[in-house]
Amino acid sequence: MKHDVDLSVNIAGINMKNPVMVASGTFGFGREYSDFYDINKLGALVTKGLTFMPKNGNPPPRVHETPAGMLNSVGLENPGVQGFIEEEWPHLSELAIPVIANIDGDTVEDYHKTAKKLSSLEGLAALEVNISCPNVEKGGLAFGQEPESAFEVIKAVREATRLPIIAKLSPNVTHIQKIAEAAVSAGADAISLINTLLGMAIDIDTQQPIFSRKFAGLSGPAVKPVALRMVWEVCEAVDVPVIGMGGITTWQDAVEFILAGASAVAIGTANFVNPTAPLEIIEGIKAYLDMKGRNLQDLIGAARG
Amino acid sequence: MKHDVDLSVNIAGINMKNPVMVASGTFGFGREYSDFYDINKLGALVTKGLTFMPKNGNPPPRVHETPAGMLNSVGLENPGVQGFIEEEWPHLSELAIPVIANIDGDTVEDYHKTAKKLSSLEGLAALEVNISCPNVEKGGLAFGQEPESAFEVIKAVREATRLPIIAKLSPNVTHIQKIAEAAVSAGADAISLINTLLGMAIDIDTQQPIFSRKFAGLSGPAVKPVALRMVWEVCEAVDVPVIGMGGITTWQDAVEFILAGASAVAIGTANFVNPTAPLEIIEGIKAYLDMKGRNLQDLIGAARG
Amino acid sequence: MNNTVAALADIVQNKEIAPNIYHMKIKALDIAKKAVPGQFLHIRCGKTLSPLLRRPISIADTDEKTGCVEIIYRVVGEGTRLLSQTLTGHKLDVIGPLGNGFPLPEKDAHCIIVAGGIGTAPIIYLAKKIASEPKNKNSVTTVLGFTTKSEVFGEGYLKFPGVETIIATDDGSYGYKGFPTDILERLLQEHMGKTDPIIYSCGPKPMLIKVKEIAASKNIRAYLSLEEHMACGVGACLGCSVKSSRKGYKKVCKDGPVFEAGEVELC
Amino acid sequence: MNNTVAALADIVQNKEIAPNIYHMKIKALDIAKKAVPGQFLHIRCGKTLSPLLRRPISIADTDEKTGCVEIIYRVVGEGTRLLSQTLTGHKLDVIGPLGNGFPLPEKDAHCIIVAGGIGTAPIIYLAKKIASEPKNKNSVTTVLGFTTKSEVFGEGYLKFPGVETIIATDDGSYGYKGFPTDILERLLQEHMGKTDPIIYSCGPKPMLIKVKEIAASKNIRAYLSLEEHMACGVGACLGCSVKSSRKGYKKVCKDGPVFEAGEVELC
Ligand SMILES: Cc1cc2nc3c(=O)[nH]c(=O)nc-3n(C[C@H](O)[C@H](O)[C@H](O)COP(=O)(O)OP(=O)(O)OC[C@H]3O[C@@H](n4cnc5c(N)ncnc54)[C@H](O)[C@@H]3O)c2cc1C
Ligand SMILES: Cc1cc2nc3c(=O)[nH]c(=O)nc-3n(C[C@H](O)[C@H](O)[C@H](O)COP(=O)(O)OP(=O)(O)OC[C@H]3O[C@@H](n4cnc5c(N)ncnc54)[C@H](O)[C@@H]3O)c2cc1C
Ligand SMILES: Cc1cc2nc3c(=O)[nH]c(=O)nc-3n(C[C@H](O)[C@H](O)[C@H](O)COP(=O)(O)O)c2cc1C
Ligand SMILES: Cc1cc2nc3c(=O)[nH]c(=O)nc-3n(C[C@H](O)[C@H](O)[C@H](O)COP(=O)(O)O)c2cc1C
Ligand code: FES
Ligand code: FES
Repeated sequence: MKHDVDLSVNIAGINMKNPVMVASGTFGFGREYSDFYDINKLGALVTKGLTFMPKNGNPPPRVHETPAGMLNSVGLENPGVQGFIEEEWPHLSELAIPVIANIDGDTVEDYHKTAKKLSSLEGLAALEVNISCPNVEKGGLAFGQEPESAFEVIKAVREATRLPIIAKLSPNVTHIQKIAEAAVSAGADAISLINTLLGMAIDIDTQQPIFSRKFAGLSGPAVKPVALRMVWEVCEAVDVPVIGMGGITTWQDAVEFILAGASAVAIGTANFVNPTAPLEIIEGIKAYLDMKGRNLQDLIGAARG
Repeated sequence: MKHDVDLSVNIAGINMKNPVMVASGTFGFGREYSDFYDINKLGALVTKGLTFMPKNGNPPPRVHETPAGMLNSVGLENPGVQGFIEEEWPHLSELAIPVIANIDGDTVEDYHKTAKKLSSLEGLAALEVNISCPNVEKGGLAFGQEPESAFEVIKAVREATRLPIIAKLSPNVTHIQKIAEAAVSAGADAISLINTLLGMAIDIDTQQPIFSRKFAGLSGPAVKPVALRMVWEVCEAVDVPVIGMGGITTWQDAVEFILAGASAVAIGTANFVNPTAPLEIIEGIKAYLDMKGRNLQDLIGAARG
Repeated sequence: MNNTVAALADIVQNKEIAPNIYHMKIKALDIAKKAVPGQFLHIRCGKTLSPLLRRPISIADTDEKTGCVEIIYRVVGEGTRLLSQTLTGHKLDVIGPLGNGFPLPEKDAHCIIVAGGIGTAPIIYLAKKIASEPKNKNSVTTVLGFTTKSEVFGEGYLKFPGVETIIATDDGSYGYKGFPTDILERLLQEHMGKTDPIIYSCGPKPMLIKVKEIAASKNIRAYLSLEEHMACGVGACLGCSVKSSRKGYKKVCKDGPVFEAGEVELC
Repeated sequence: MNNTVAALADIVQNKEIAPNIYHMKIKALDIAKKAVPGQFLHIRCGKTLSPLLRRPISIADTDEKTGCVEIIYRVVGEGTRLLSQTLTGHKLDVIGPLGNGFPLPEKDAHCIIVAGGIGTAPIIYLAKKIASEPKNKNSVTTVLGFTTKSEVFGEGYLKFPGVETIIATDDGSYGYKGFPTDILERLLQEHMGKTDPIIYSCGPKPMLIKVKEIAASKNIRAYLSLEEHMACGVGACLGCSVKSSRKGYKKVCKDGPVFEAGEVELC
């Protein structure tokens, strides 16, 4: 029962030939993994988080391994939106796949300015608005932790751009549905989740926290069950497409997220473990659909009964 | 520099000869692990969660493995408080270590009644009030998710008993400190955390959620970084002793929790992996303190600077 | 009380006896001495935190003299894959023997043992034990079902005096064509009126359901060995429940894995 | 662009050469052809999800003819423990060569290479490369420091023409007593005024700090190989930062692991 599997999906106007993107902050600006494969095979690429002004990020150490996961405290090191436009956009704009800029800010105004500036880039596919980064002093996490502030940030970005807006949510909340609803009502065209869970580690030799900022973001396979639950919850609450991520390492993981209702998935930490993970996941989803004689669209939310 | 390490700790009047207890629901009523060692070596034992009326629990499957963790949906199967008193208390009351009853309820009234009934047991060391179980229809999780309901439950238990009260918190919240503060202001003598993180898993063959109740509780090493962070946060917010748990598998993990501020730790999922884990953890903490020439009291919160 | 042992046992054999089916022998005298057929080991298949939980595997034989305990397992996932790669000479972290066992016939009986696929493993131990019981004069017929010829194993292990073995394959590529339960029905027909039959069974759930149905319809005692995902394996976590026919749930690890067919609801 | 390779390489040797120090050889022709001294491999030490991340290990030698790439590693934690248990004949999941390398001397120079402990690994490759460069007439002195005699390794690997090796142990149980940086200072004293010296160094941070200090005070070029915890190893995650002497951070995996001493702040 061979058939030509249709893997394509359109998320808020972003046309993807397959549902597998790479997660912000785990794929730099797309240069590094080109050594391993043709990154035009991805469904879409999401950049490292951008802020209006350049950011140095946090002092080392910035990463720490945990059981089936890792903590990071990169602190949004990035060249700023101007630096991005000069140094990174030229090569990114030549890719054949949608490129999505992930943006962040210390203030609502920052988000607005960054969004505005990026909107001038011809060919940029969308903005992913990170209201959930746990590794910066101001803003970041706080914005994504209450419906009101989530609303405010997304509204400010909405006013700055006509690009599709993907609101990226923090999992460190009691009611993820309320945050998702607020983001959508402020104008988000899609939701992505989860960002990292807030965690920490202590060095028992020095008896001090490992990270200078004490808390850091947990990602990787360890968080998958939590991410999947939150994707399920958000798909229940909002009508916009959802991009699922958090610990996706195999095609089976990706299929779980799609069955839960995600229209696409993003691969983060798994890139570090297996540089060709996104390709293997695309192939795996394809073979699975082939076996079931279905297309991607049939799979989205199929476990919701 | 050999010295006699003092491992003892007193938590809200509960005298423990060492800071290692076993976590509710992972040690039954203390019969099963006696095959492997003398459980009188533990710091304290916490029973499976008790409700006023007996509970059958959820249909199978009830457990599912995840990366470095597990999901459970036991659903508080227990003989009810009367059944406990008749069947389990007789042998538990003969133990030489503090026994703590973990209690749960669908309503505030349930908690009150269960607490009252248990208070009549001579020798019971304390009540651990589970306001965080994600596996039951009503109450459970909801109580621990808002400061107001957490306050209400603990207050009702406070009015029912003179026993020390340990409030067991849910990690599925935005602001764990607020819940801890509410519990303490309602009369909790200590805080324990974390209960399980809400997660889920989907069977990609049947395309259905694994668990009949869809969501289940995530525990084990995977959650350790989150648990440690929350213990740190709660120790910052309240002055009562904190019992840390969540993924503790080795003595090094336990030391991290104590350095973060926990006065004691509880071993849960690790019992399933290594039945003698609690003993090895006691020995490890002892050797560590021995090496450092310190006592347990010196270690508590030492990473807080 | 010390019925269950935690042991770091020496692996003395770990060989593939059929595609993806391994036969492992470990030295664990304490377990060998205590075990009865139907009980299982709870095995730490890896050394790291993933996979995390132990895996339940039935005891397929024991030898009190050499102190050996044997298991036969099929590679189906990561745990059993790691187990299959574990080398002779290394140690295996096991706890056991766990659970109850198959109640042996109290008086002369005709024991019909029905196994499907890897369910054959505990059946080897059971058949041997019943057949070697000197007091009673039991006859034992084992009926082993497999999907196809290449999957067949266990026949060689069952060559004891007093044990007759019948093999069935779904596709008829070896032995009888059909399900082992078809053969069970025929055997019961033949034996009706002679010594009391007792049925023992271990295998996939649909097979057990059928066995239960047959036993109930003919009013014959049947013991079924069930599987359920487990965490602790010792009765502490309440993770391995199976619906009781009366009320609530039973624990497969502690109340089972062997149940009298009428005790539990399968489905 | 294809500078970095992902390979499932055959392990052809994995043997303990000193207590807890292993010397592994793998077949990875593409890596052997491209590598330069100072680069590293990023290795998946286990096959399960724990430990999750790859481990960075320096290339200790290559052989373009046999296609072999060699590493020397110390067992310090779970990843390296698993690596040490990996068997010859099995596959190793590696990516590499990663990072920059040690810049080789452009003209005749006296190269003093200072290594501490396991920092000796990449130094073997470097010394061999410099000494075998036919165009220049470099002289190479390697100074290896270890805590005590039983820890010493690498001397045998450094027996090439043109390479002189000096060993120091902290406790004087083998070779000179003292730190390798003590010897560095003496060598610089002796060589002053002759050919330009260049210092290369790899080892524990306190040693590198001292090397940097000595080089700065005498105004000598020095290249240091740094370590930092890594996730991606390829420059994508910004996890392996080291403070730049100018502004912001550098990535050890991509901008390094070798830095000119003045480029980075150590502490
Ligand atoms: C009492 C008992 C006795 C058993 N005896 C044998 C035996 O003798 N030989 C044999 O090959 N198998 C036996 N099994 C089944 C065996 O436990 C599973 O095949 C094994 O756990 C699969 O682990 P895995 O990591 O390879 O597979 P995975 O599917 O990756 O395992 C994932 C999780 O599911 C659990 N799981 C998966 N399948 C089963 C199953 N059928 N039963 C229980 N848990 C499961 C695992 O324990 C693990 O926690 C027995 C099961 C039980 C309950
Ligand atoms: C560029 C580079 C080259 C290296 N070359 C060698 C070599 O040739 N031989 C050798 O023995 N060691 C080398 N190391 C150190 C080696 O990477 C660590 O010893 C190893 O990662 C420890 O892993 P583990 O799981 O055994 O220890 P664990 O302490 O359990 O590791 C836990 C985590 O910390 C990280 N980590 C621990 N120590 C280090 C360290 N020193 N540097 C970077 N990350 C660390 C691990 O990668 C892992 O993510 C090198 C490190 C770097 C950065
Ligand atoms: C090193 C690292 C850096 C990250 N940087 C960003 C970032 O800049 N912006 C953002 O929105 N998310 C960032 N994330 C979060 C990931 O995009 C993703 O949401 C998260 O890691 C969960 O997915 P995973 O478990 O597959 O990694 C980062 C994650 C990691 C591990
Ligand atoms: C199978 C299982 C059953 C549990 N039952 C209870 C319970 O009845 N009451 C309760 O307060 N916590 C219960 N818990 C939560 C544990 O006590 C503990 O808080 C949690 O598992 C985190 O610790 P761990 O990661 O060490 O297991 C249960 C956990 C598991 C795994
Ligand atoms: S597996 Fe824990 S009670 Fe059976
Ligand atoms: S380890 Fe990822 S940038 Fe260096």
